[in-house]
Amino acid sequence: MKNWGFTISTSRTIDMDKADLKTYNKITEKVPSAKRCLMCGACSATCAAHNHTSFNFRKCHLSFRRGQFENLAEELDKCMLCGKCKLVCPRGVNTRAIIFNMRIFLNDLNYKKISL
Amino acid sequence: MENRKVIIIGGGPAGIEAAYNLALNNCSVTVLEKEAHIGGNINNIVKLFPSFVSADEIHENFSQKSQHENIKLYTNTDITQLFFENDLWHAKDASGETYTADALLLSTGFKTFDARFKEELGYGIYSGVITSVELEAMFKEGKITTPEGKIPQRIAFLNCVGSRDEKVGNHYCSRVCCINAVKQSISIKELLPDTEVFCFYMDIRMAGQFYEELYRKSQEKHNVNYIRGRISEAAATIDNRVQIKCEDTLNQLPMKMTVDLLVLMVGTEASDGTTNLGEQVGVKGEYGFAKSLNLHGADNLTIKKGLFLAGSCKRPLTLPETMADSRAAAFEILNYLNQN
Amino acid sequence: MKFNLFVIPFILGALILFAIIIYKYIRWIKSVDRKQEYFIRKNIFTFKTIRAIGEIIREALIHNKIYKKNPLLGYMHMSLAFGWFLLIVVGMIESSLSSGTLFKEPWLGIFFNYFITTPHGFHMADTLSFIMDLLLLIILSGVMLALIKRMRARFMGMKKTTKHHLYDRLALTSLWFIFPLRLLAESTTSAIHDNGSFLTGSIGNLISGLPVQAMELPLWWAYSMALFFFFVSLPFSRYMHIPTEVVHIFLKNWGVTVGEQYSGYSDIQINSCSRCGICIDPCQLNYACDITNVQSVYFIRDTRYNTLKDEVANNCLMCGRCSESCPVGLDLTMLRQQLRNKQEIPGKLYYNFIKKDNAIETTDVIYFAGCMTHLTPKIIISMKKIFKSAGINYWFMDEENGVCCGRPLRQQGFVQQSKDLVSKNLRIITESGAKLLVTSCPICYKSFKDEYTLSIPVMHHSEYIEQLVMQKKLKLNKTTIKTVYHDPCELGRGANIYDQPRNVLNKFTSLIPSESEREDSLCCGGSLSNTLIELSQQIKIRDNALEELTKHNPDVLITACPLCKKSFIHGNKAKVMDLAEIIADNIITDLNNNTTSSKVNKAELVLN
Amino acid sequence: MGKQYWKDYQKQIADDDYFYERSCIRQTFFPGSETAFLKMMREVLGKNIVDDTNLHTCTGIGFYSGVVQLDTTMTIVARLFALMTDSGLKNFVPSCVTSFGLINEVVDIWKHFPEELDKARRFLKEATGREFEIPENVAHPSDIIYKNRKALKEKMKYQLVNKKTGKPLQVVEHIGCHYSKIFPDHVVGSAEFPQVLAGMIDEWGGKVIDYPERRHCCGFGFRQYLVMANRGYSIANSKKKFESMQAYEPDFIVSNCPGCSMFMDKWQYTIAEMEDITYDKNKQGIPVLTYEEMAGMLLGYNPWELGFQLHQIQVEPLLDKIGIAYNAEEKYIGKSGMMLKTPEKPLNIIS
Repeated sequence: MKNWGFTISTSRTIDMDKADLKTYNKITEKVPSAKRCLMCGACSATCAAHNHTSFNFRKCHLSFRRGQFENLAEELDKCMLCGKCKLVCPRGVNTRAIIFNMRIFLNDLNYKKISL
Repeated sequence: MENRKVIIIGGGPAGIEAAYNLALNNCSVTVLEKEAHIGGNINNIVKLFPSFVSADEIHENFSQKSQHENIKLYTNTDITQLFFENDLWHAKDASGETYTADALLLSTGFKTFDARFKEELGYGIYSGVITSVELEAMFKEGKITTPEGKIPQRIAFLNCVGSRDEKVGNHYCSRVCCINAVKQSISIKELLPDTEVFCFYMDIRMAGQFYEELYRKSQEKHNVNYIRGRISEAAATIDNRVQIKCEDTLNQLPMKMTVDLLVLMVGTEASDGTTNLGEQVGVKGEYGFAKSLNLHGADNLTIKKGLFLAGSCKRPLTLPETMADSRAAAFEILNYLNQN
Repeated sequence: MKFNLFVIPFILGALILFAIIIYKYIRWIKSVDRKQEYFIRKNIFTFKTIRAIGEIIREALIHNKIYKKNPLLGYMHMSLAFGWFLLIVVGMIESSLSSGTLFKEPWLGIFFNYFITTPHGFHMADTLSFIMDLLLLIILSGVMLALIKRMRARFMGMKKTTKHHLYDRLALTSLWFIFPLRLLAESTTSAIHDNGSFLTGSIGNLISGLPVQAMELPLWWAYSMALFFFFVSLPFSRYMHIPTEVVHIFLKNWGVTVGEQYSGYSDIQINSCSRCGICIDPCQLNYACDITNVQSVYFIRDTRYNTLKDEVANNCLMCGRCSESCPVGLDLTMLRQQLRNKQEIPGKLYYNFIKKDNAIETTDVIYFAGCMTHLTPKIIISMKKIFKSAGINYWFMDEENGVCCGRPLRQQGFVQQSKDLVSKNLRIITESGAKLLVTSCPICYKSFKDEYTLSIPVMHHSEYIEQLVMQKKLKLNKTTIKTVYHDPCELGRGANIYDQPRNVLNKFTSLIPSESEREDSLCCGGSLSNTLIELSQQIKIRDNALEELTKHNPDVLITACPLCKKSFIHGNKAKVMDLAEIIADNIITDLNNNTTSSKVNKAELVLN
Repeated sequence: MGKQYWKDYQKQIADDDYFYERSCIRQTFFPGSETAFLKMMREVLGKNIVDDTNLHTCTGIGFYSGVVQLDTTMTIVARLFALMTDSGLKNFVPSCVTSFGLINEVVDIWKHFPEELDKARRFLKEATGREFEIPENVAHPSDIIYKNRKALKEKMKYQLVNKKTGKPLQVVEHIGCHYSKIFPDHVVGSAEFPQVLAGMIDEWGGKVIDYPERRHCCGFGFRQYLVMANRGYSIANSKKKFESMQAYEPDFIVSNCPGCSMFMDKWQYTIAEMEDITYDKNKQGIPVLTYEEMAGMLLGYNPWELGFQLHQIQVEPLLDKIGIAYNAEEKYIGKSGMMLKTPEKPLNIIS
């Protein structure tokens, strides 16, 4: 194959016909309250990690919901799990649970198997 | 006028409107108001949305109606006990005085949410954080000032304080705060054209005639900024202004802003009278509001014979809705009295 | 040689049992971590060992702790454990006396009455056989109670009792059979040879009419078989706790503790659990939210049989009420934390984004509010006031861009990530050169104490305030406010801080007791360690706690944790204040004397 | 009423006596098209159209890529008009849609800023001593063919119909942005319903495909494709169109813009090379025609005269569908009679 000096840029459109919307259901099974999120941004505003970095939980959650998993795992690693977000959420969403369940489904993390 | 006696608890818009309509249909009406004056929450308001009619006009109109010869008005009368005995309703007040009638109308209305339950917003901690009620009081004074008495350069409104919030147990939407914020922001701009006004919201709910138009006006004419994001933290700055934190969700970026006044649009809750009396007579419903027999068709009736409901003791309502509802209540009561 | 074929099952069972136990012990002891090994070496030949033996008698045999908690239950355990133990010992003595030598058949004591049919053959024979019967009777009474407990837990003063595993049922049934069978076997023998005492003897007389000759051997066989089944199923059943608990007590006394990572000691702890189920009742998830499969006893059972699910491991408030009540003294919270351990990318630094260059002030005292405290600004303001009026110069470390202490991560098993954060904070603290670290958040406090290697003392503000008050650096208004104090889990059970806040409150308010305080204080439901329960369930837990705390309707409910405060304030049952707040409101500053106290009353007016 | 309304979307197109301005790139990429156009204008429709040999670029490409400034551009356009004036004509017919757009733009500028017109006159006078009139009518060749589609149909040997099945061919039409979007009201059917190509296709028996991305740009933004760094973006646009039209299984694409035709033709090959994707069932790509080629083909002109052999996507399958006879041997015989070089991948663009 030739070197063209350029490649076809990929579309930034969220194609809901092609996007993987199934995986998110796994989250809502584990964390039903995730469905209640109305994206008000209170969580990301109060976020302790947010003071230091661009990490934005609401955005991550929404991307996951829309099946946009690209470098989401790295983003989620920035969370310190301090739980401020959970306290300010007006819809009582279990934000921390969402975070590390997202990680689990992104295969970024799993439980250690301990031989007994 | 035999056995056409009606007791109305609460001399707010709902109570007076119903009383007047009953009086016109020669009932002898007893209005029991726990405050010194009638008018209820109207008394804390200067202008009404969306028309900007002066609340005093409305109030004046109410006090005229309350003058009707068939209406007996008792102020400073706090009803503590209600009971139904040999086909009569009895209302006992704090001093032990008892009033009886054939029918009883509960129009005990609403109270506003106590913003101190949302400590992170700093109400009661930072002097720059006030509620929409306090702002309205400033309008009454005719001047908006910071705690230091200066003219505020920047004012932020925050919607949904105590409404749509599971943490404080109020899942419902108070319906009037959005439009009220629009009204208040316009009033501010009329008083202080140079002051910047920002309105933070989760959803803007303009479901009422001329509401959307007013919203547009606030944007076009008065250049009020609307930002979609819930403020989650407030803190005082060195010069005693208020620094707020939110996410500009539509921009997907964090937002920080220092304002002179942070106005919390406190939601509506069932008034203590509503909750207590409602519980006594077994019509207490969700969130302490009074529960009508059937939202569709029998919204002024209750499970109790001769007990009727009117106005915002049932749910958050606007003034026009309240008055229409209490006229309907009056009609229901007349039907009831005629049957007996 | 006194021998009969029916002895074989017993011997076989006993041999298998010992083989397995020895094998397991070796494996576990081998895999203890370095720290634990160090303690074993250090303390094995010290007085601690003797103390351990004492405790073994007290707990493993007499079951003192259970007895204190619930006498009937205590007696049941005692009668079985201690009774059986004595039965064996006395049996040994009896058999050696009769055979006049110590080197006799090892099974003689167990089947004594069958082989030694000469009743009054030796010195003290009658007394001994009397004791034997008495012990048997005691044990049988214990078995009775056990049966009743199975059928009706409430009778034993337990709301819920453990649901058991297959092995347990096998062992349990065989255990139930052992002693009745022994009774019958001995009775039949005595019916033939009249070698029984008051119990076996009299039953012997009763049944002498039956074909005892034919019954005797089968019964002894059955008895021996029961023993066999019990021995063989024991290592796989919960009865493994009988031998393991002994080891556990030794290690405990030698100062071995559960570490960050799963180790042999964790295995020993898990096997020392008798699954008595005492930890079920204190669990709020159980009685406030009706979640009945996550309690420590089940968590440990699942772990042991390798069927642990994340749902079980994660569904825990880590309030420590279970550990508090555990008669064996297992570190249940820590074990859970170990089992929550997540895989991590080795050597990966997760929080590089945290800038190194945030300004570090050098002071004597560092104040670290903690993430949560930033959502309860009143606490921060109050602390500032307290520092000011006590004339302390301090640095507010996490006023801007604070870094989480790392404990919330650790509780979820993100150990490596947590360590990353710890190192970040540690650097700042050490560089500041402070002599004391004060924090407002019990979670941070526990973290700083247990998970950091701080060279300087760390104090929770309740401790610190007490110190200031005692040193007269803070003068307080006497008030008539009726207060009740709620012990936050991490501060109370977590760090044993019960008296300091109470001392302070007693100084200037009238502190009233609450239903369940100190060790058995309740969780507010705001716990960070449970990531499964939903808000609705948290609220149930909160209300459960609030109910107890407000029973004697106090004016103010005092707590010392931002999370508790947040939970309770939304409960809207009573006025809620942090210790720091009520102090700040009542400090006597020479300038304005009464304004402060009047402020409180005003606040009260608005709220109540 | 509907008809009344449709009037607003009509356009004044001169009837006869045209001055033809050739296009720079079309002469290289689709050399047959312009010849074919002149041929059918003169022979089939018997119109008078002047094809001046002194023509030069309109600089549209330079102007729209922001490298040639306005004054220069206006002067150059002025010279083109001067040539028209010299030949005594008033109807200007630019073969390239960018020229079409530019001419309209310049004329419009002059309408609003007479001083600019004077300036242009002065510059031209000073530079060349020439004078000019502003054309009365500016029409694109596609407009003219559209106008005469019925007359042409009468002379046509073939129709846009699949010979085997008898079904109308599925045709994708694509309008150049510079044709329809700079001055929508100078366009047949305005920008909303550009009828110019659709009209021909319907008239000539084909069926226009109305696919979701029909109005999407082909990606031939000068600033995009001229800079290699932006080319990925440029091609992504064409790809978007192809993906959208694929489901309709188009038999061919027709465009009235040199850039679009060239792009849609060449990019198909590029995409195939890069991602191994083609957009028709037989993995041979979708043929791309200019409107003149389409008309010429149906009139029965020799495919090789029309220059089909120079297309990236081979046109034979289409010819077979319609049933147009052609001599495969003559495909690569040039005008001179010499054999041209045969391309690497004549038929199947997938290696």
